[in-house]
Parts: sequence; C-alpha cells; structure tokens
Amino acid sequence: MASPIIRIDNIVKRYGPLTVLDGLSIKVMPGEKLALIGPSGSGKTTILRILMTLETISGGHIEVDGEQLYHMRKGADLISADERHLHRMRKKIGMVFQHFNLFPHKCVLDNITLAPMLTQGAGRADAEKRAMELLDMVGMADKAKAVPAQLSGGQKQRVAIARALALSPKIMLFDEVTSALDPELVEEVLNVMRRLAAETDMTMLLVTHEMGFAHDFADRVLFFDRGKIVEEGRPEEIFRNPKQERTQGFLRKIIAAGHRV
Amino acid sequence: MASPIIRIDNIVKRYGPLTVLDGLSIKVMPGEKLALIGPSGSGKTTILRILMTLETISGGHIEVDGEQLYHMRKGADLISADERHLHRMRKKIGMVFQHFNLFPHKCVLDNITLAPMLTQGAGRADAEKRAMELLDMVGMADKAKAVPAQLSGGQKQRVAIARALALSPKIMLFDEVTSALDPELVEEVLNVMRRLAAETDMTMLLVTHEMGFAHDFADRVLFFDRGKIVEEGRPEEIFRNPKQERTQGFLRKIIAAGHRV
Amino acid sequence: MSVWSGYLTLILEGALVTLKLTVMGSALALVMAFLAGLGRLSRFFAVRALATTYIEFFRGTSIFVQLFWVYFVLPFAGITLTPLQAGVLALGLNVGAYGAEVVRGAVKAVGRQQTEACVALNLSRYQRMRHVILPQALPLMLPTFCNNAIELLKGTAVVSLISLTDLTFQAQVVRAQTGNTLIPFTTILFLYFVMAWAISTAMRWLERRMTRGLDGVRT
Amino acid sequence: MEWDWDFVWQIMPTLLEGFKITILATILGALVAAVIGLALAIARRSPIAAVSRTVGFVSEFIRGTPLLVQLYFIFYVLPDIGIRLSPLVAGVIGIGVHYATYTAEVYRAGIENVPRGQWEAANATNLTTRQAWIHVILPQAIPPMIPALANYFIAMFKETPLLSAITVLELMNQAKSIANSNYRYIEPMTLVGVFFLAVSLLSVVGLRWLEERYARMDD
Amino acid sequence: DDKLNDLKEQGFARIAIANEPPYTAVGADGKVSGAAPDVARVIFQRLGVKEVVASISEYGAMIPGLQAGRHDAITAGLFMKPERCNAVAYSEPILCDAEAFAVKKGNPLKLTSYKDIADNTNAKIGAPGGGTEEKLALQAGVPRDRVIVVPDGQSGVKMLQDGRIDVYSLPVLSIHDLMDKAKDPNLEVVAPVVGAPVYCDGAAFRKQDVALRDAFDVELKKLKESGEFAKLIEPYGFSAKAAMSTTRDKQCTAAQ
Ligand SMILES: Nc1ncnc2c1ncn2[C@@H]1O[C@H](COP(=O)(O)OP(=O)(O)OP(=O)(O)O)[C@@H](O)[C@H]1O
Ligand SMILES: Nc1ncnc2c1ncn2[C@@H]1O[C@H](COP(=O)(O)OP(=O)(O)OP(=O)(O)O)[C@@H](O)[C@H]1O
Ligand SMILES: [Mg+2]
Ligand SMILES: [Mg+2]
Repeated sequence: MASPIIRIDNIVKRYGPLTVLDGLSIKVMPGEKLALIGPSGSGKTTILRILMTLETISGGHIEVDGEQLYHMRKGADLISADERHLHRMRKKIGMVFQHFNLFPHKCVLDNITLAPMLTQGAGRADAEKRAMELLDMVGMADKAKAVPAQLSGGQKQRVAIARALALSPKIMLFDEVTSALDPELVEEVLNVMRRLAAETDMTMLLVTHEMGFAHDFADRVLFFDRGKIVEEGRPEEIFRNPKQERTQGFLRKIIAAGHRV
Repeated sequence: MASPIIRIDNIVKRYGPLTVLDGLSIKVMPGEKLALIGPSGSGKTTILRILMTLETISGGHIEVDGEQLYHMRKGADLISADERHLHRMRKKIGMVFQHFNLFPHKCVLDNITLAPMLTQGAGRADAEKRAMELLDMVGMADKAKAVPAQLSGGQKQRVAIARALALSPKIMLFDEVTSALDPELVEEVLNVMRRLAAETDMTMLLVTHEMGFAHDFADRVLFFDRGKIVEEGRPEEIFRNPKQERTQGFLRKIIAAGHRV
Repeated sequence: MSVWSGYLTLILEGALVTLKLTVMGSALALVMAFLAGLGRLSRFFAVRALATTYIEFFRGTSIFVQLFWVYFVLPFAGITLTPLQAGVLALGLNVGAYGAEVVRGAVKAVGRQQTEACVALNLSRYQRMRHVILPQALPLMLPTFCNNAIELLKGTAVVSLISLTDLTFQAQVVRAQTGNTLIPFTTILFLYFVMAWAISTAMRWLERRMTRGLDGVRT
Repeated sequence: MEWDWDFVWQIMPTLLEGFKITILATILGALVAAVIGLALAIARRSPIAAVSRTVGFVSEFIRGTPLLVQLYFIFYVLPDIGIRLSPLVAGVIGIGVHYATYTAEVYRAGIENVPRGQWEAANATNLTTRQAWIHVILPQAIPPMIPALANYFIAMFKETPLLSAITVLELMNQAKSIANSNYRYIEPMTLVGVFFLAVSLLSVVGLRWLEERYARMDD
Repeated sequence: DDKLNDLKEQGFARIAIANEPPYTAVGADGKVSGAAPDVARVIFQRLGVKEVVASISEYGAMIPGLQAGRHDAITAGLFMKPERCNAVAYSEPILCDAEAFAVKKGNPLKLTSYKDIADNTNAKIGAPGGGTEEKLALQAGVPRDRVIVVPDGQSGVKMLQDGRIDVYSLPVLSIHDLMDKAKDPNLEVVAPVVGAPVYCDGAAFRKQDVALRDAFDVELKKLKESGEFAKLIEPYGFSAKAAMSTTRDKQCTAAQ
C-alpha cells in the first residue's frame, strides 16, 4: 500500500482560550478526493488554512508528501519551520477560497501568470500559454483580458481555480467555493470541479455545504463537529445511513432546508 | 368574486437607459400567497420594492386595497402622491428584507415596539404585550432583551418578521428572506413562515430561490424573466410541468445545483 | 523667580482664553456641523444649496482670511464683535464646515438599508432621523469630531493675529518683556499638548459610553 | 472705505509674487509630508516597542500642538543649538513634518484596508513577503490613498499664511505688507481670499477627479 | 461732541498699544504702563473718562482696527507721516524719537544710514511690518527682498544674533530697551541713523472724531505747560523738549 500524501497527526489549534481543533488526525492517500462537511464553526476551514500555512498550529505534526510542514530537521532535532522551508512546502499545495480573492488590479491572465513567473521563474510566453490552456479548461478563455470587477461570481471562481492550478500543486484545497455564488451560478463552478476530479490524479480536499455535490465528488466524507471527526466513510454510507446521532441531525436539517442529497 | 387587493397595471420601471420592468401587470386576490421566482436580475426584488414605495415608477398604475398607491385624486385629476398619501398607504404593507435590516442599537423588543409606538400611537405597555406575543410566535421570546449583534442570522430574520407583523399590515412582502442564512438556519425561518401562511389570511408576496419552499408555500407561482412574467400557475404545474422553455431551463439549472423541488 | 511666576500667571490667563475659545468655538462648530450636514441631505434644493455654499466657502478660504473679515470688515457692515466673539465666530464657522461633512458621511454610512427598513415600518422622515439614523451615526462621528476639536484648539493660536490675548499671544508678550524665547514657547507647547490630550481622553470616554453594549454595530 | 479697482491692478504683480512663494512652499511641504509620513507609518509598525512607542508619542505631540508655535520654535529656538535654517526651509520643514503626522495615518489605513484575503491569496500562490508587497498589496493600497493625501495637501496650502510669522514673504505676508504701507486693507485681503477660494475650488474639482480615478477596485 | 460724551458715559476709552517697550510695558502682574499709555490715561481722566482699556496690537493692525471702530485711539509710538495724517486724525506730538540701528559688534558692514543699506547688495534690514523704518528703507532704495518684515522686537534681535539680518531698525529708545534686555556683548547700537529725521507720534483718532482729538489736544497742551508732561515721559527716556518744539502740522507736512 502506498504511503499517505498528507498525514495530520494529533493537531491542536487554539485561539486564545478557544480550542478549535482538539487532537485531530487524518491520513489522505495520493489522488484521494475528500469532502469535509459539518456544522458552522466546526473547524473545517481551519484545517484547510492550516494545511495552506495561513495559520500556525498550537500542537501536533503534519507531514505533506514525505516532509514535515511546520517543522524541519536540524541535525537530529525537529525545529520550527522557517520562511524558506514554508516557501518550499507551499509549492505542493494550492487553495481556492470562498471569496475568490482574485487580485483586483490585474486582468484575468495576469492573475494566473503572476505566481508562475515570480515563483517558478517561468517566462512570460510559457506562463501565458499554460494560463490560456487552463482558462480554456474552465471555460474562460474569452475573458483573459477582463479585470475581476467585470466578472460574475461564478466566473471569478473559475478563474481562481485556474490560478491555483497554474502552479501544478500536488494537493488542492477548496473552501466552500460555491457558497458566495448566486444559486444559478453554482452549477458552472461545480461542473469545472467535476471535470477536475475525474481527469486529474491530484489529491483534493473540499469543504462544502452542497451535500449533493459532496456525494458525487468525494471518495471519502469526513463529518466534523466541534473540532473533531465524528464520523467518516464512503459518501453512500454517510449520506444514506449515518451512524452517529449528530450526523443524522445535521443531515436532517440540511435536507429540510431544501438541499438534495 | 371579491376584487383584487393588489392591481398592478402596466408598470414600467427604468434605471436610466435600462428598462427593468416593461409593462408588467399582476392581480393579487386578498389572502393569496404568491411566489415570485426567476433568474437573477429579472426584476423580482424591484416589484416588491415598488410595492413598498422604496422606488418610484416610470409609468403605469398600482391599486392597493381599493386606492391608488403612487397617485391620488385631486378633484377630477389623478396627481402624483405626496408624502402624506404614501404614509397612509404604507400602513397596509409590510416588508421583510434579505439582510434583516434590524436596528442594531436597539434590543429585540425595542425593534418591534418602535414603529407601533411612533406611527400608531400605541402605549408602551400595549406595544410590548403585542411584541411578546409575536416573539413567542416566532420562537424568540427568550431573546427579547438581546441586541441584534448577539443573534444568529436565522434569529435575526425571525425578529425581522415579527417586527413587520407588529404593524398588522394587510399585505406582507418577503424578499429572499433565507438567502443570507447559513443552510442549517434556513429551516427555522421557513418553519415560521409556513405557520404564518397557514394561520393568517394576510396577502403574501414572496421572492425566493428555495423552490421546495415556494412549492409548499404558494397558491400561485409567477416566473419572471427580464422584467416580464413568462409563465404563471399553480405550483404543481410550474414545477412539475413547465410549459415555457425558459422556465424549464431555469428549473433544470437550479435542480442540478442541488436544490430539491 | 518671582518675576517668572508673574509671567506664568500671564500665560495661564492666556490658557484660559484659549480654553474659552476652544469650548465656545466647538459648541458653535457642533451646531453648524449638524445644521449644514443635515442640510446637505435635505430634499429641498434651496436648503442643500445653502448648506453646500456655506461648507465650500468656509472650507475653501483660509481661516486667516475669515478671521480678518470677521474682525476688520464686518464692522463696516455695522457689526462690531469683541475679539473673543470674532474668534469664536470665525473658528466655529470654519470647523463647523469640516464637521458638516463628518455628519453627512456618518449619516450616509448608516446606510440605505436602515432607511428602507424605516420606510417599510412607515416611520416619518423626522422619526427615521431621530430614532434610527442619528443614534447609529453619532458614535461614527465621535472620533472625527475629536480630531476636529483638536484642530480647533490649534486654530486658536492664529487668533493671536487679531489681538486676542490667547496662549500664543501671551507667550509673545512675555517674550517681548523678558527677552527670553525658549521658556514661554516651551511652556505653551506643553499647555497645548495637555489640552489636546484632555480632549482626546474625554472623547474616548464618551465613545465608550455611547457604544456600550453595541459591539459589532459597525460591521 | 470703498473698493478701488486701480489699486487692485497696481498691487496684483506683488500679490502674484507672494502667490508663487505660497505654491512653492506647498509643493515642497507636500513632498516632505509624503516622504516623512511614509517613514513614520513604517516606524510605527516597527516590532521594536521602543521605536513604535516613541514615534507614536512624538506624532501625537506634533499633532496636538499648533503649527504656529512649532514654526516659532524651529525658526527662533533651533539656531541656539546651531541649526539655522532659512525662512523658507524652516517653513517647509515645519509644515511638512506637521502634516507628515497626518499622512502617516493615511498610509496606515491604506495598507490595512487591503483585505486580508489578498495576503492569503498571495501566500497560497506562494509569493514571498516582498513579492506580495510589491505586486499585490501596494498596487492596491496606494491608489485609494491618493485622494486622502491630496486632501491634506490642500489643507497645507491653506495653512501657508502661518509662514509669515517666520518672515516668509508668501501671499498673506505680501498682502499685509501692501496693506500696511498703503493703509488700504480691504482690497489686498479680499484678493487673498479670492486666490485661496479659487485654488480650493479648483482643487475640489481635481479631488473629485482623483476620487473617481482611484476609486476602490473591488474583487 | 458726541464721541467724548459716549466715552464718558461708558467710563472707559479703548486704546491700541504696541508690544514695544518703552512705548509700552506690560508688567509681570499684567498691568499696562509705558510712556504712551501713561500720557493717554492722564489726559482721558482729565476729559472725564475714568479709565483706558489698552489692547496690544500689531503695528499693521492698528489703523484698520481704529477705522473698524475696534479702538477709540492709538497711542503706540505710531509716528506721524503725511500718508498716516491722511488716514487718521493725530493729536499734537507726544513722544519723539530718532531712528537707530542695532548691528553686530563693530558694525562690520559699516551701515549708518538707510542709503548705506541700499548700496550694499548683501545687507539685509529687519523692520516691523507697516512701520516707519520699513518705509524709510524702501524709500532709500533698498529692494523689497532685502527688507525683512519682522513680527516683533524680540524676533528682530534674535534674527540679528543668528545672522539672518544685518541691521535691525527701530526708534532709538526701543533699540536701547531691547539691547538692555538682550545683554549681548556682540551687538551694538548705531544712533541716530544718519539722514533720518526725528519723528514724533501723537494719539491717533478716527477722522470723524476730530472733536475728540481737539479736546484731547487742549488737555495735552495744559499738561505740557504745567510740566507734568515731562514728569510722565522722561523716566522712560523720552525728551519732553523735543515734543514741545515741533507741531503736528510740521510733522505731517515734513517733506520726505
Ligand atoms: N481568527 C480567529 N480568531 C478566533 N476564533 C476563530 C478565528 N478563526 C476561526 N475562529 C473560530 O474557530 C472555530 C472554527 O472556525 P472555522 O472557520 O474553521 O469553522 P467552519 O467549520 O469553517 O465553519 P463555516 O461552515 O461557518 O465556515 C469557530 O468557532 C470560529 O469562531
Ligand atoms: N438602483 C439601481 N440602479 C440601476 N439598476 C438597478 C438598480 N436596482 C436594480 N437594478 C437593475 O434592475 C434589474 C432587476 O433587479 P432586481 O434586483 O429586481 O432583480 P432580482 O430579480 O431581484 O434579482 P436577484 O435574484 O439577483 O435578487 C437588474 O438588472 C439590476 O441590475
Ligand atoms: Mg468555513
Ligand atoms: Mg432580488
């Protein structure tokens, strides 16, 4: 059996007196598609942000692609990672945010080429060629010269996905990428993600409130509550036959509110 | 047959060069529950805002409860309504907004009693008694002294509904009252509205993207597109058996995005 | 030493004049700020035009020119004010014009949504302002008002140009009489700073009181 | 006293001389304020508490005391410790440093107003801190600052008459000198008012343009 | 004369004075004295106006203040000059003084007259704005950019010490007073300035108030004749004889 590409080991995350993640451990195999679901405030976003090194951790260890994320070896000791180490580790990971976070002062094409040119030393011509391929894939090739303010939410999010893909990370993180969108625009983004899931062997972690999509997309679903994993399993099991009472209650409410499973 | 409580007659609404409503006519019977659905930008919010006199109209007439809304009689002529006429007409209508628009500097109870005390000359004791009944109805009696900042979105929206009801309007307007809420909180608000629809004979107009709820709630569904009514009918007909191609396309997208009908 | 204590008294008398100017000028500025700030939001064109003219004129010309006019030119129109009145009038009108923009900005920042909620609840224009908009706008105005009050305090230094015996003027007198520059100027710098500090402390206290229990209002 | 047009034409060239100095002082002062303000803003973010506290206190002090008194200090007291500046240089430094304490706040707000998500996106696309500043943060932070900065430069312009206290022959001083030697006050002082109003109105138009040009771009 | 009656009724007259010893002095107790206010106080008392309220004013602001009705009289060492005689109504002469220069020790630029300053292209002169000295310098041909308008005497001395100006010009007694206070061995006085006339000030009234001025003159004359005048002003260093040997008409028409 192959070794996990992500090994989260007994992670603790505190904000002041508030413990948000409390000894969480997860293993993710290469190519696996994981959906993280659960009530608001349960720590789903936090775990993605920790993987993207946008937060610090209060305890525990994370191994990504065979290397420590927040620590590095110095002789025999494991010490806190410095900026250079983090910079190297971030190459393996890309993230798409709920609110897109496109660079508003740059056109779509420049949003995508900026990082490859600055961090991977790609030439402009190469970077733009690759960017156009990605824009083509997300169906946005005709908007290459538009600035973000001219795009609809769904279009922005497709550009954000292309931007993250441009760095060819091994792992992609998606945090509620459709929840800021008008209902009609959700589908165009989910379609892009379905293709992505089907066509690449990237490892993907997805936080979503779209149960139907989680069901179609994921190999494995983790149900979070209060910073812990309460239940996990194949989507069929979790959605059709949840074992834990909390999971049942959560799904009942969501379904009552008009979401299909 | 009773006469309509709302008679919208050939309404035109323009913003500069943009025509948002183009000769729209609707009749609503007393006690009827209407759901307005349709794609983003089709003018659903606009028509509610016009009924609430939050906009002006560019052409046409509206009759509410037997009187002109935007016009008044002066001798034999029909002239533009003045502030006093509007003030009298607004007594008949209440509205609940997508973003609640509670008064953040007043506690829940004061939010509800403010308007009855100022506009209907109600005494504090009477106003508070009625407010507590309404809070009880929306399940918020225990939060009477809380300020809005301490409430969740669903709780805020239930207070907003109570606030609108406190003026006992004949007509209630609801504009996407759940779309700013976390999915889990949607249900508590919809439950309140279901009770409301069942227990009162108020006339209600509802704009929503929750097709399931529109289906349960409405006597009649109007499908809007580009400022016109493309199709209307009983919920069963519209949702199960739409005749127009645009309606079919819209519903297909919404359903694909994970909403139940 | 005794001579210096006498001159110190003189400077403190100047501080009293500065204090009076600041307090009375701020009071006038506050009134003007609300009149003109709300005036600019009026639905009547004439009121808007009047408020706009006042604001642009007093923000546009320099306080020096305004002082000069109030003090030397108004008397030709038959209005002779004491130096203190002239100082209060010029400073109050000047700072009031800046304050008007603060009032307008804060009222607008409270937002269309709150106004619409009021319309839907059928409140009258006056009731909207009184019960919903202003109570929320006031805490937004306070920090800028604090800055304005300090600007006014500093502005009082220029009234020494119209022979008002304020702090700066008294420092000049002491300097002429004693031939010492460092001591009077250091003393008044210190006094100005103490007054500015007192203003911001008072405003912070007021702000805390007004926003008590209203966390998150501004988000 | 009646208005005398001949006199107006006669004094116009002299006033224009003064006007040139006023403009020069404003431009140089603006440059000083822009540069020192950025330095103050950065120093206040310093992780070394002693640095950020000291800079904070000094800024507060400068902001809480009148520019007039500061100018006296620079011009009449500094020579005692061997720093003798020409009137214009002293004026430019005085007014520039005074306003630097204001522009520093503009810089700070501008930088903080760039949404946190932009830093995070820069991180997620693996840019270094330096690259994030240059390519993502500053290009977004600076344009929205421009109107606020311009606003302070206009305010500076209106305070240049203070420079007459340290013998700079700017517009106000020229006007006073004309008035004193001719015993006619209304014409020169009114003309000064007109000059100031004209520049202010023009700059209001300019400011509106800047505000539109550099309105916040939203994601 | 209405004006005098008004003043009697209100019990005080408002006078403008300068912040310039020995014409004016302000004690540490805030009490105003000095030659000019002392004379004014006595005369107004004799006219039946019990008190004078003095306000210190810039030279440049005195005449507009008088015209705007802010003061009833100026008693500030504002010397009579033909243009000023046109702008205000002067009393008979009160305080007379010649002009003086304060210069660096040894008078390095050898400046003894306003003409000298005009001829030396490096020399800068400081003088009060709107004062006699500024006018004399300009008339002698000193270009505007070498005539520095100095806000007050103390600033003038300071600027001279700091080398910002080469000459500071004021009336003799004012310069002496400043020098006494400065106690600076590196400065010296050139007095009187060669070719500059002796000037006298008088109490200045509004043109409309000639009647008040005339009443003032009557009392002034009595004061001079009784010898009390000399007792009032000589302690400050002024010469009573100088004032009594000239007249307003001479001063106002003196060819410049
Ligand atoms: N910067 C912060 N400071 C303090 N508490 C925080 C911070 N960020 C998050 N939290 C808290 O951490 C907890 C977990 O937040 P997180 O955003 O991970 O939840 P989530 O599962 O993503 O919820 P949602 O579905 O609402 O996005 C919450 O209680 C939240 O209030
Ligand atoms: N104040 C305004 N100025 C200009 N155009 C406006 C204004 N308000 C609304 N519109 C335009 O009017 C059209 C109809 O808007 P409306 O808000 O009624 O749509 P909607 O059906 O409620 O859409 P949604 O489902 O997104 O809320 C849109 O094209 C919108 O851009
Ligand atoms: Mg989250
Ligand atoms: Mg809408």
